[in-house]
Amino acid sequence: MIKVEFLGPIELDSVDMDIKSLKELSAYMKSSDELKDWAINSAVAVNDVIVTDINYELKDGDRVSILPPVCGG
Amino acid sequence: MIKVEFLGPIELDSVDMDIKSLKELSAYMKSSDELKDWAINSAVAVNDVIVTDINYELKDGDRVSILPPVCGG
Amino acid sequence: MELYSEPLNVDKITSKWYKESSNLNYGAFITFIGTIREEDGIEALSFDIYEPILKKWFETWQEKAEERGAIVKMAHSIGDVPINKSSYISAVISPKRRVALELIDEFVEDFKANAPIWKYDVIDGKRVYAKDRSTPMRGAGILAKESN
Amino acid sequence: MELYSEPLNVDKITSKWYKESSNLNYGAFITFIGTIREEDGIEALSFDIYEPILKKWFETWQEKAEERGAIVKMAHSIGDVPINKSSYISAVISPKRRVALELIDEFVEDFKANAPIWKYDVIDGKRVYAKDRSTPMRGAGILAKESN
Repeated sequence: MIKVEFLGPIELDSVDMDIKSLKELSAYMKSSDELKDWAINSAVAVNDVIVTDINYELKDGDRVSILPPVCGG
Repeated sequence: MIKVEFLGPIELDSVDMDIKSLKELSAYMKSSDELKDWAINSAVAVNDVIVTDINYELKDGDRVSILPPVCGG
Repeated sequence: MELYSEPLNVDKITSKWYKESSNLNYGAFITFIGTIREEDGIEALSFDIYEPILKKWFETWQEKAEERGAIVKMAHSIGDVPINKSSYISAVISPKRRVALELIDEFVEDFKANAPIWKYDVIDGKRVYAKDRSTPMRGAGILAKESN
Repeated sequence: MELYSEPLNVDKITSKWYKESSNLNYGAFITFIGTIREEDGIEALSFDIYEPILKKWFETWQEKAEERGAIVKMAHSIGDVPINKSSYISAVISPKRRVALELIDEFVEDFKANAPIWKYDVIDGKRVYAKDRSTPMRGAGILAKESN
Protein backbone atom coordinates (compact mmCIF):
# COMPACT_ATOMS: atom_id res chain seq x y z
CA MET A 1 0.00 0.00 0.00
CA ILE A 2 0.99 3.58 -0.68
CA LYS A 3 -0.02 6.43 1.60
CA VAL A 4 -0.86 9.65 -0.29
CA GLU A 5 -1.09 12.87 1.72
CA PHE A 6 -2.34 16.25 0.54
CA LEU A 7 -0.53 19.24 2.05
CA GLY A 8 -1.42 22.86 2.75
CA PRO A 9 -4.62 24.13 1.14
CA ILE A 10 -5.75 20.80 -0.35
CA GLU A 11 -8.49 19.97 2.10
CA LEU A 12 -8.47 16.23 1.83
CA ASP A 13 -7.43 13.58 4.30
CA SER A 14 -4.61 11.27 3.36
CA VAL A 15 -5.59 8.07 1.57
CA ASP A 16 -4.10 4.59 1.28
CA MET A 17 -3.88 3.54 -2.35
CA ASP A 18 -3.01 0.28 -4.03
CA ILE A 19 -0.80 1.73 -6.76
CA LYS A 20 2.63 0.85 -8.15
CA SER A 21 3.76 4.09 -9.79
CA LEU A 22 3.37 7.86 -10.00
CA LYS A 23 1.72 7.28 -13.38
CA GLU A 24 -1.15 5.53 -11.64
CA LEU A 25 -1.42 8.35 -9.11
CA SER A 26 -1.43 10.82 -12.00
CA ALA A 27 -4.29 8.98 -13.69
CA TYR A 28 -6.22 8.96 -10.42
CA MET A 29 -5.75 12.70 -9.78
CA LYS A 30 -6.56 13.69 -13.35
CA SER A 31 -9.85 11.81 -13.15
CA SER A 32 -10.86 13.51 -9.89
CA ASP A 33 -12.76 16.81 -10.06
CA GLU A 34 -11.30 17.81 -6.72
CA LEU A 35 -7.72 16.96 -7.63
CA LYS A 36 -7.18 17.58 -11.35
CA ASP A 37 -6.26 21.25 -10.88
CA TRP A 38 -3.86 20.40 -8.06
CA ALA A 39 -2.17 17.85 -10.35
CA ILE A 40 -1.25 20.69 -12.69
CA ASN A 41 0.42 22.99 -10.14
CA SER A 42 1.64 20.67 -7.38
CA ALA A 43 5.02 19.12 -6.80
CA VAL A 44 5.43 15.56 -5.52
CA ALA A 45 7.62 14.08 -2.83
CA VAL A 46 8.16 10.41 -2.05
CA ASN A 47 9.23 9.81 1.55
CA ASP A 48 9.95 13.56 1.83
CA VAL A 49 12.22 13.74 -1.22
CA ILE A 50 11.00 15.77 -4.22
CA VAL A 51 10.58 13.56 -7.31
CA THR A 52 10.63 15.04 -10.80
CA ASP A 53 10.42 11.87 -12.91
CA ILE A 54 6.90 10.62 -13.69
CA ASN A 55 8.36 7.15 -14.39
CA TYR A 56 9.38 6.78 -10.73
CA GLU A 57 8.28 3.39 -9.40
CA LEU A 58 6.69 3.20 -5.96
CA LYS A 59 7.48 0.54 -3.36
CA ASP A 60 5.08 -0.89 -0.82
CA GLY A 61 5.01 1.41 2.22
CA ASP A 62 6.08 4.55 0.35
CA ARG A 63 4.55 7.82 1.47
CA VAL A 64 3.69 10.27 -1.31
CA SER A 65 3.11 13.99 -0.56
CA ILE A 66 1.31 16.38 -2.88
CA LEU A 67 2.72 19.93 -2.47
CA PRO A 68 0.63 22.76 -3.94
CA PRO A 69 2.09 26.21 -4.81
CA VAL A 70 3.98 27.79 -1.90
CA CYS A 71 4.35 31.24 -0.47
CA GLY A 72 6.44 31.44 2.68
CA GLY A 73 7.73 34.61 4.21
CA MET B 1 42.48 83.11 -1.67
CA ILE B 2 41.66 79.40 -1.85
CA LYS B 3 41.72 77.17 1.20
CA VAL B 4 43.06 73.68 0.49
CA GLU B 5 42.45 70.99 3.11
CA PHE B 6 43.93 67.50 3.23
CA LEU B 7 41.61 64.84 4.63
CA GLY B 8 42.06 61.49 6.38
CA PRO B 9 45.57 60.04 6.31
CA ILE B 10 47.29 63.01 4.62
CA GLU B 11 49.01 64.45 7.63
CA LEU B 12 49.21 68.07 6.54
CA ASP B 13 47.46 71.15 7.86
CA SER B 14 45.21 73.06 5.50
CA VAL B 15 46.88 75.85 3.50
CA ASP B 16 45.69 79.09 1.95
CA MET B 17 46.82 79.33 -1.67
CA ASP B 18 46.69 82.11 -4.22
CA ILE B 19 45.52 79.97 -7.16
CA LYS B 20 42.83 80.37 -9.82
CA SER B 21 42.26 76.81 -11.00
CA LEU B 22 42.58 73.13 -10.22
CA LYS B 23 45.33 73.01 -12.84
CA GLU B 24 47.46 75.25 -10.65
CA LEU B 25 46.73 73.06 -7.63
CA SER B 26 47.67 70.02 -9.72
CA ALA B 27 51.01 71.59 -10.65
CA TYR B 28 51.66 72.39 -6.99
CA MET B 29 50.87 68.89 -5.75
CA LYS B 30 52.86 67.15 -8.51
CA SER B 31 55.92 69.20 -7.54
CA SER B 32 55.65 68.28 -3.86
CA ASP B 33 57.39 65.12 -2.61
CA GLU B 34 54.80 64.82 0.15
CA LEU B 35 51.79 65.27 -2.16
CA LYS B 36 52.60 63.82 -5.58
CA ASP B 37 51.46 60.30 -4.68
CA TRP B 38 48.24 61.63 -3.15
CA ALA B 39 47.56 63.55 -6.38
CA ILE B 40 47.42 60.22 -8.22
CA ASN B 41 44.89 58.47 -5.97
CA SER B 42 42.87 61.27 -4.39
CA ALA B 43 39.53 62.75 -5.42
CA VAL B 44 38.84 66.48 -5.16
CA ALA B 45 35.87 68.42 -3.81
CA VAL B 46 35.22 72.13 -4.10
CA ASN B 47 32.98 73.45 -1.33
CA ASP B 48 32.09 69.83 -0.50
CA VAL B 49 31.02 68.87 -4.03
CA ILE B 50 33.14 66.30 -5.89
CA VAL B 51 34.71 67.79 -9.03
CA THR B 52 35.84 65.60 -11.92
CA ASP B 53 36.89 68.23 -14.48
CA ILE B 54 40.50 69.43 -14.23
CA ASN B 55 39.50 72.60 -16.14
CA TYR B 56 37.28 73.70 -13.24
CA GLU B 57 37.95 77.37 -12.40
CA LEU B 58 38.22 78.38 -8.74
CA LYS B 59 36.63 81.50 -7.24
CA ASP B 60 38.05 83.55 -4.39
CA GLY B 61 36.96 81.98 -1.10
CA ASP B 62 36.52 78.45 -2.49
CA ARG B 63 37.43 75.59 -0.20
CA VAL B 64 39.14 72.61 -1.89
CA SER B 65 39.30 69.20 -0.19
CA ILE B 66 41.73 66.44 -1.13
CA LEU B 67 40.14 63.02 -0.48
CA PRO B 68 42.51 60.03 -0.44
CA PRO B 69 41.33 56.41 -1.01
CA VAL B 70 38.51 55.41 1.32
CA CYS B 71 37.51 52.33 3.26
CA GLY B 72 34.43 52.72 5.41
CA GLY B 73 32.57 49.88 7.08
CA MET C 1 16.22 26.67 11.63
CA GLU C 2 13.67 27.86 14.16
CA LEU C 3 9.89 27.48 13.91
CA TYR C 4 7.58 29.34 16.27
CA SER C 5 3.82 28.93 16.75
CA GLU C 6 3.55 32.70 17.30
CA PRO C 7 4.79 35.92 15.66
CA LEU C 8 8.57 36.20 15.66
CA ASN C 9 10.36 38.16 18.38
CA VAL C 10 12.60 40.03 15.92
CA ASP C 11 14.85 41.75 18.46
CA LYS C 12 15.50 38.57 20.42
CA ILE C 13 16.19 36.36 17.41
CA THR C 14 18.42 38.80 15.50
CA SER C 15 20.31 39.75 18.66
CA LYS C 16 21.06 36.07 19.37
CA TRP C 17 22.28 35.46 15.79
CA TYR C 18 24.36 38.64 15.80
CA LYS C 19 26.08 37.55 19.01
CA GLU C 20 26.88 34.25 17.32
CA SER C 21 28.38 36.06 14.31
CA SER C 22 30.65 38.27 16.40
CA ASN C 23 31.75 35.37 18.62
CA LEU C 24 32.72 33.49 15.45
CA ASN C 25 34.84 36.51 14.40
CA TYR C 26 32.82 36.90 11.19
CA GLY C 27 32.76 40.41 9.73
CA ALA C 28 29.47 40.52 7.84
CA PHE C 29 25.97 39.81 9.12
CA ILE C 30 22.86 40.38 7.02
CA THR C 31 19.27 39.87 8.09
CA PHE C 32 16.12 39.89 6.00
CA ILE C 33 12.96 40.46 8.05
CA GLY C 34 9.49 39.96 6.62
CA THR C 35 6.62 41.75 8.31
CA ILE C 36 2.87 41.35 7.66
CA ARG C 37 1.55 44.43 5.85
CA GLU C 38 -1.94 45.81 6.38
CA GLU C 39 -3.61 45.50 2.99
CA ASP C 40 -6.80 44.24 1.34
CA GLY C 41 -8.62 44.25 4.67
CA ILE C 42 -6.73 41.29 6.12
CA GLU C 43 -6.37 41.00 9.87
CA ALA C 44 -3.53 38.49 9.76
CA LEU C 45 -1.73 36.00 7.55
CA SER C 46 -1.60 32.36 8.50
CA PHE C 47 0.97 29.72 7.57
CA ASP C 48 1.08 25.95 7.20
CA ILE C 49 4.52 24.37 7.11
CA TYR C 50 5.53 20.89 6.04
CA GLU C 51 8.47 20.51 8.36
CA PRO C 52 10.30 17.40 7.04
CA ILE C 53 10.84 18.91 3.58
CA LEU C 54 11.53 22.39 4.94
CA LYS C 55 14.24 20.87 7.12
CA LYS C 56 15.87 19.16 4.12
CA TRP C 57 15.60 22.34 2.05
CA PHE C 58 17.33 24.27 4.84
CA GLU C 59 20.07 21.64 5.26
CA THR C 60 20.86 21.90 1.55
CA TRP C 61 21.30 25.66 1.99
CA GLN C 62 23.50 25.16 5.04
CA GLU C 63 25.79 23.05 2.87
CA LYS C 64 25.80 25.59 0.01
CA ALA C 65 26.63 28.36 2.49
CA GLU C 66 29.38 26.32 4.12
CA GLU C 67 31.07 25.82 0.73
CA ARG C 68 31.37 29.60 0.56
CA GLY C 69 32.57 29.96 4.17
CA ALA C 70 29.23 31.29 5.41
CA ILE C 71 26.33 30.30 7.66
CA VAL C 72 22.60 30.68 6.97
CA LYS C 73 19.86 31.14 9.57
CA MET C 74 16.10 31.03 9.30
CA ALA C 75 13.08 31.54 11.54
CA HIS C 76 9.41 31.27 10.55
CA SER C 77 6.02 31.36 12.22
CA ILE C 78 3.40 28.61 12.04
CA GLY C 79 -0.29 29.65 12.25
CA ASP C 80 -1.63 33.20 12.49
CA VAL C 81 0.58 36.31 12.45
CA PRO C 82 -1.27 39.64 12.81
CA ILE C 83 -0.44 42.71 10.73
CA ASN C 84 2.73 44.61 11.64
CA LYS C 85 4.22 41.49 13.21
CA SER C 86 7.02 39.43 11.70
CA SER C 87 6.55 35.94 10.25
CA TYR C 88 9.95 35.34 8.64
CA ILE C 89 13.59 36.16 9.29
CA SER C 90 16.57 34.86 7.42
CA ALA C 91 20.20 35.76 7.85
CA VAL C 92 23.68 35.16 6.48
CA ILE C 93 26.80 35.26 8.63
CA SER C 94 30.00 35.50 6.61
CA PRO C 95 33.61 36.61 6.89
CA LYS C 96 33.21 38.52 3.61
CA ARG C 97 30.82 41.23 2.46
CA ARG C 98 30.33 39.99 -1.14
CA VAL C 99 29.42 36.44 -0.13
CA ALA C 100 26.91 37.76 2.41
CA LEU C 101 25.20 40.09 -0.07
CA GLU C 102 24.95 37.46 -2.80
CA LEU C 103 23.90 34.64 -0.52
CA ILE C 104 21.07 36.51 1.21
CA ASP C 105 19.54 37.27 -2.20
CA GLU C 106 19.75 33.68 -3.46
CA PHE C 107 18.63 32.23 -0.12
CA VAL C 108 15.55 34.46 0.23
CA GLU C 109 14.50 34.00 -3.42
CA ASP C 110 14.82 30.22 -3.27
CA PHE C 111 12.94 30.25 0.02
CA LYS C 112 10.06 32.06 -1.69
CA ALA C 113 10.04 29.58 -4.56
CA ASN C 114 10.71 26.26 -2.88
CA ALA C 115 10.17 26.24 0.88
CA PRO C 116 7.08 24.08 1.60
CA ILE C 117 5.04 26.79 3.32
CA TRP C 118 1.47 27.78 2.47
CA LYS C 119 0.06 31.20 3.11
CA TYR C 120 -3.52 32.21 3.88
CA ASP C 121 -5.17 35.59 4.27
CA VAL C 122 -7.20 35.79 7.46
CA ILE C 123 -10.37 37.80 6.81
CA ASP C 124 -13.28 37.81 9.28
CA GLY C 125 -11.56 35.00 11.12
CA LYS C 126 -11.49 32.76 8.00
CA ARG C 127 -8.39 31.43 6.23
CA VAL C 128 -8.29 31.97 2.47
CA TYR C 129 -5.43 30.33 0.54
CA ALA C 130 -3.26 33.05 -1.09
CA LYS C 131 -3.34 31.21 -4.40
CA ASP C 132 -2.50 34.17 -6.64
CA ARG C 133 0.68 35.01 -4.68
CA SER C 134 1.87 31.39 -4.53
CA THR C 135 4.50 29.77 -6.71
CA PRO C 136 4.53 26.18 -8.00
CA MET C 137 7.55 24.40 -6.52
CA ARG C 138 10.41 22.96 -8.54
CA GLY C 139 9.05 19.87 -10.28
CA ALA C 140 5.43 21.00 -10.10
CA GLY C 141 3.04 19.59 -12.70
CA ILE C 142 4.74 16.19 -12.95
CA LEU C 143 1.43 14.44 -12.26
CA ALA C 144 -0.32 16.31 -15.09
CA LYS C 145 2.21 15.33 -17.75
CA GLU C 146 1.36 12.76 -20.37
CA SER C 147 3.35 9.69 -19.42
CA ASN C 148 5.36 7.92 -22.10
CA MET D 1 22.33 58.91 9.08
CA GLU D 2 23.78 58.40 12.54
CA LEU D 3 27.42 58.87 13.56
CA TYR D 4 28.68 57.69 16.93
CA SER D 5 32.03 58.35 18.61
CA GLU D 6 31.95 54.80 20.03
CA PRO D 7 31.26 51.26 18.79
CA LEU D 8 27.69 50.81 17.53
CA ASN D 9 25.00 49.42 19.79
CA VAL D 10 23.69 46.97 17.18
CA ASP D 11 20.62 45.76 19.08
CA LYS D 12 19.46 49.27 19.92
CA ILE D 13 19.95 50.73 16.45
CA THR D 14 18.45 47.85 14.47
CA SER D 15 15.53 47.55 16.89
CA LYS D 16 14.72 51.26 16.47
CA TRP D 17 14.87 51.01 12.66
CA TYR D 18 12.79 47.83 12.62
CA LYS D 19 10.10 49.52 14.69
CA GLU D 20 10.07 52.34 12.15
CA SER D 21 9.67 49.86 9.28
CA SER D 22 6.73 48.07 10.86
CA ASN D 23 5.03 51.34 11.86
CA LEU D 24 5.30 52.43 8.23
CA ASN D 25 3.58 49.19 7.18
CA TYR D 26 6.59 48.18 5.06
CA GLY D 27 7.00 44.46 4.50
CA ALA D 28 10.74 44.03 3.97
CA PHE D 29 13.58 45.15 6.23
CA ILE D 30 17.21 44.25 5.54
CA THR D 31 20.22 45.13 7.67
CA PHE D 32 23.90 44.78 6.87
CA ILE D 33 26.10 44.81 9.97
CA GLY D 34 29.88 45.13 9.79
CA THR D 35 31.90 43.88 12.74
CA ILE D 36 35.64 44.29 13.38
CA ARG D 37 37.41 40.97 12.87
CA GLU D 38 40.42 39.85 14.88
CA GLU D 39 43.21 39.50 12.30
CA ASP D 40 46.83 40.51 11.66
CA GLY D 41 47.35 41.32 15.34
CA ILE D 42 45.18 44.43 15.35
CA GLU D 43 43.52 45.51 18.58
CA ALA D 44 41.00 47.81 16.91
CA LEU D 45 40.18 49.67 13.72
CA SER D 46 39.87 53.43 13.76
CA PHE D 47 37.89 55.71 11.43
CA ASP D 48 38.07 59.30 10.23
CA ILE D 49 34.94 60.67 8.59
CA TYR D 50 34.51 63.81 6.51
CA GLU D 51 30.95 64.54 7.50
CA PRO D 52 29.82 67.20 4.97
CA ILE D 53 30.47 64.97 1.96
CA LEU D 54 29.21 61.84 3.72
CA LYS D 55 25.97 63.69 4.43
CA LYS D 56 25.57 64.61 0.74
CA TRP D 57 26.44 61.09 -0.35
CA PHE D 58 23.77 59.75 1.99
CA GLU D 59 21.16 62.28 0.83
CA THR D 60 21.71 61.18 -2.77
CA TRP D 61 21.02 57.61 -1.70
CA GLN D 62 17.90 58.64 0.19
CA GLU D 63 16.59 60.14 -3.06
CA LYS D 64 17.51 57.05 -5.09
CA ALA D 65 15.76 54.85 -2.53
CA GLU D 66 12.69 57.07 -2.47
CA GLU D 67 12.32 56.76 -6.26
CA ARG D 68 11.96 53.03 -5.69
CA GLY D 69 9.57 53.43 -2.76
CA ALA D 70 12.17 52.51 -0.16
CA ILE D 71 14.14 54.09 2.70
CA VAL D 72 17.85 53.70 3.46
CA LYS D 73 19.48 53.93 6.89
CA MET D 74 23.10 54.15 7.95
CA ALA D 75 25.11 54.27 11.17
CA HIS D 76 28.90 54.48 11.50
CA SER D 77 31.48 54.89 14.24
CA ILE D 78 34.10 57.64 14.40
CA GLY D 79 37.42 56.84 16.10
CA ASP D 80 38.45 53.49 17.57
CA VAL D 81 36.30 50.35 17.44
CA PRO D 82 37.78 47.27 19.15
CA ILE D 83 37.61 43.78 17.62
CA ASN D 84 34.25 41.98 17.74
CA LYS D 85 32.41 45.31 17.99
CA SER D 86 30.41 46.86 15.17
CA SER D 87 31.50 49.98 13.26
CA TYR D 88 28.91 50.04 10.46
CA ILE D 89 25.24 49.24 9.94
CA SER D 90 23.18 49.99 6.91
CA ALA D 91 19.58 49.05 6.22
CA VAL D 92 16.85 49.18 3.62
CA ILE D 93 13.17 49.44 4.50
CA SER D 94 10.89 48.64 1.58
CA PRO D 95 7.37 47.49 0.81
CA LYS D 96 8.82 44.92 -1.63
CA ARG D 97 11.34 42.13 -1.24
CA ARG D 98 13.12 42.57 -4.61
CA VAL D 99 13.75 46.30 -4.14
CA ALA D 100 15.15 45.66 -0.66
CA LEU D 101 17.53 42.91 -1.81
CA GLU D 102 18.83 44.89 -4.78
CA LEU D 103 19.13 48.18 -2.95
CA ILE D 104 21.08 46.84 0.03
CA ASP D 105 23.70 45.43 -2.36
CA GLU D 106 24.09 48.65 -4.37
CA PHE D 107 24.00 50.83 -1.25
CA VAL D 108 26.67 48.86 0.64
CA GLU D 109 28.96 48.55 -2.41
CA ASP D 110 28.75 52.27 -3.21
CA PHE D 111 29.35 53.04 0.46
CA LYS D 112 32.58 51.02 0.31
CA ALA D 113 33.71 52.81 -2.85
CA ASN D 114 32.59 56.40 -2.27
CA ALA D 115 31.78 57.24 1.33
CA PRO D 116 34.50 59.64 2.62
CA ILE D 117 35.70 57.46 5.48
CA TRP D 118 39.30 56.46 6.17
CA LYS D 119 40.26 53.32 8.01
CA TYR D 120 43.30 52.68 10.20
CA ASP D 121 44.58 49.53 11.87
CA VAL D 122 45.35 50.11 15.53
CA ILE D 123 48.46 48.15 16.49
CA ASP D 124 50.31 48.78 19.77
CA GLY D 125 48.14 51.88 20.22
CA LYS D 126 49.28 53.38 16.89
CA ARG D 127 47.04 54.15 13.89
CA VAL D 128 48.26 52.81 10.55
CA TYR D 129 46.32 53.87 7.41
CA ALA D 130 44.77 50.79 5.77
CA LYS D 131 46.09 51.87 2.38
CA ASP D 132 46.01 48.45 0.68
CA ARG D 133 42.32 47.91 1.55
CA SER D 134 41.28 51.42 0.48
CA THR D 135 39.63 52.41 -2.81
CA PRO D 136 40.19 55.63 -4.79
CA MET D 137 36.89 57.54 -4.88
CA ARG D 138 34.98 58.38 -8.05
CA GLY D 139 36.98 61.08 -9.85
CA ALA D 140 40.26 60.18 -8.14
CA GLY D 141 43.46 61.12 -9.97
CA ILE D 142 42.08 64.28 -11.58
CA LEU D 143 44.99 66.29 -10.15
CA ALA D 144 47.56 63.95 -11.69
CA LYS D 145 46.15 64.19 -15.22
CA GLU D 146 47.94 66.18 -17.88
CA SER D 147 45.84 69.27 -18.41
CA ASN D 148 44.96 70.31 -21.96
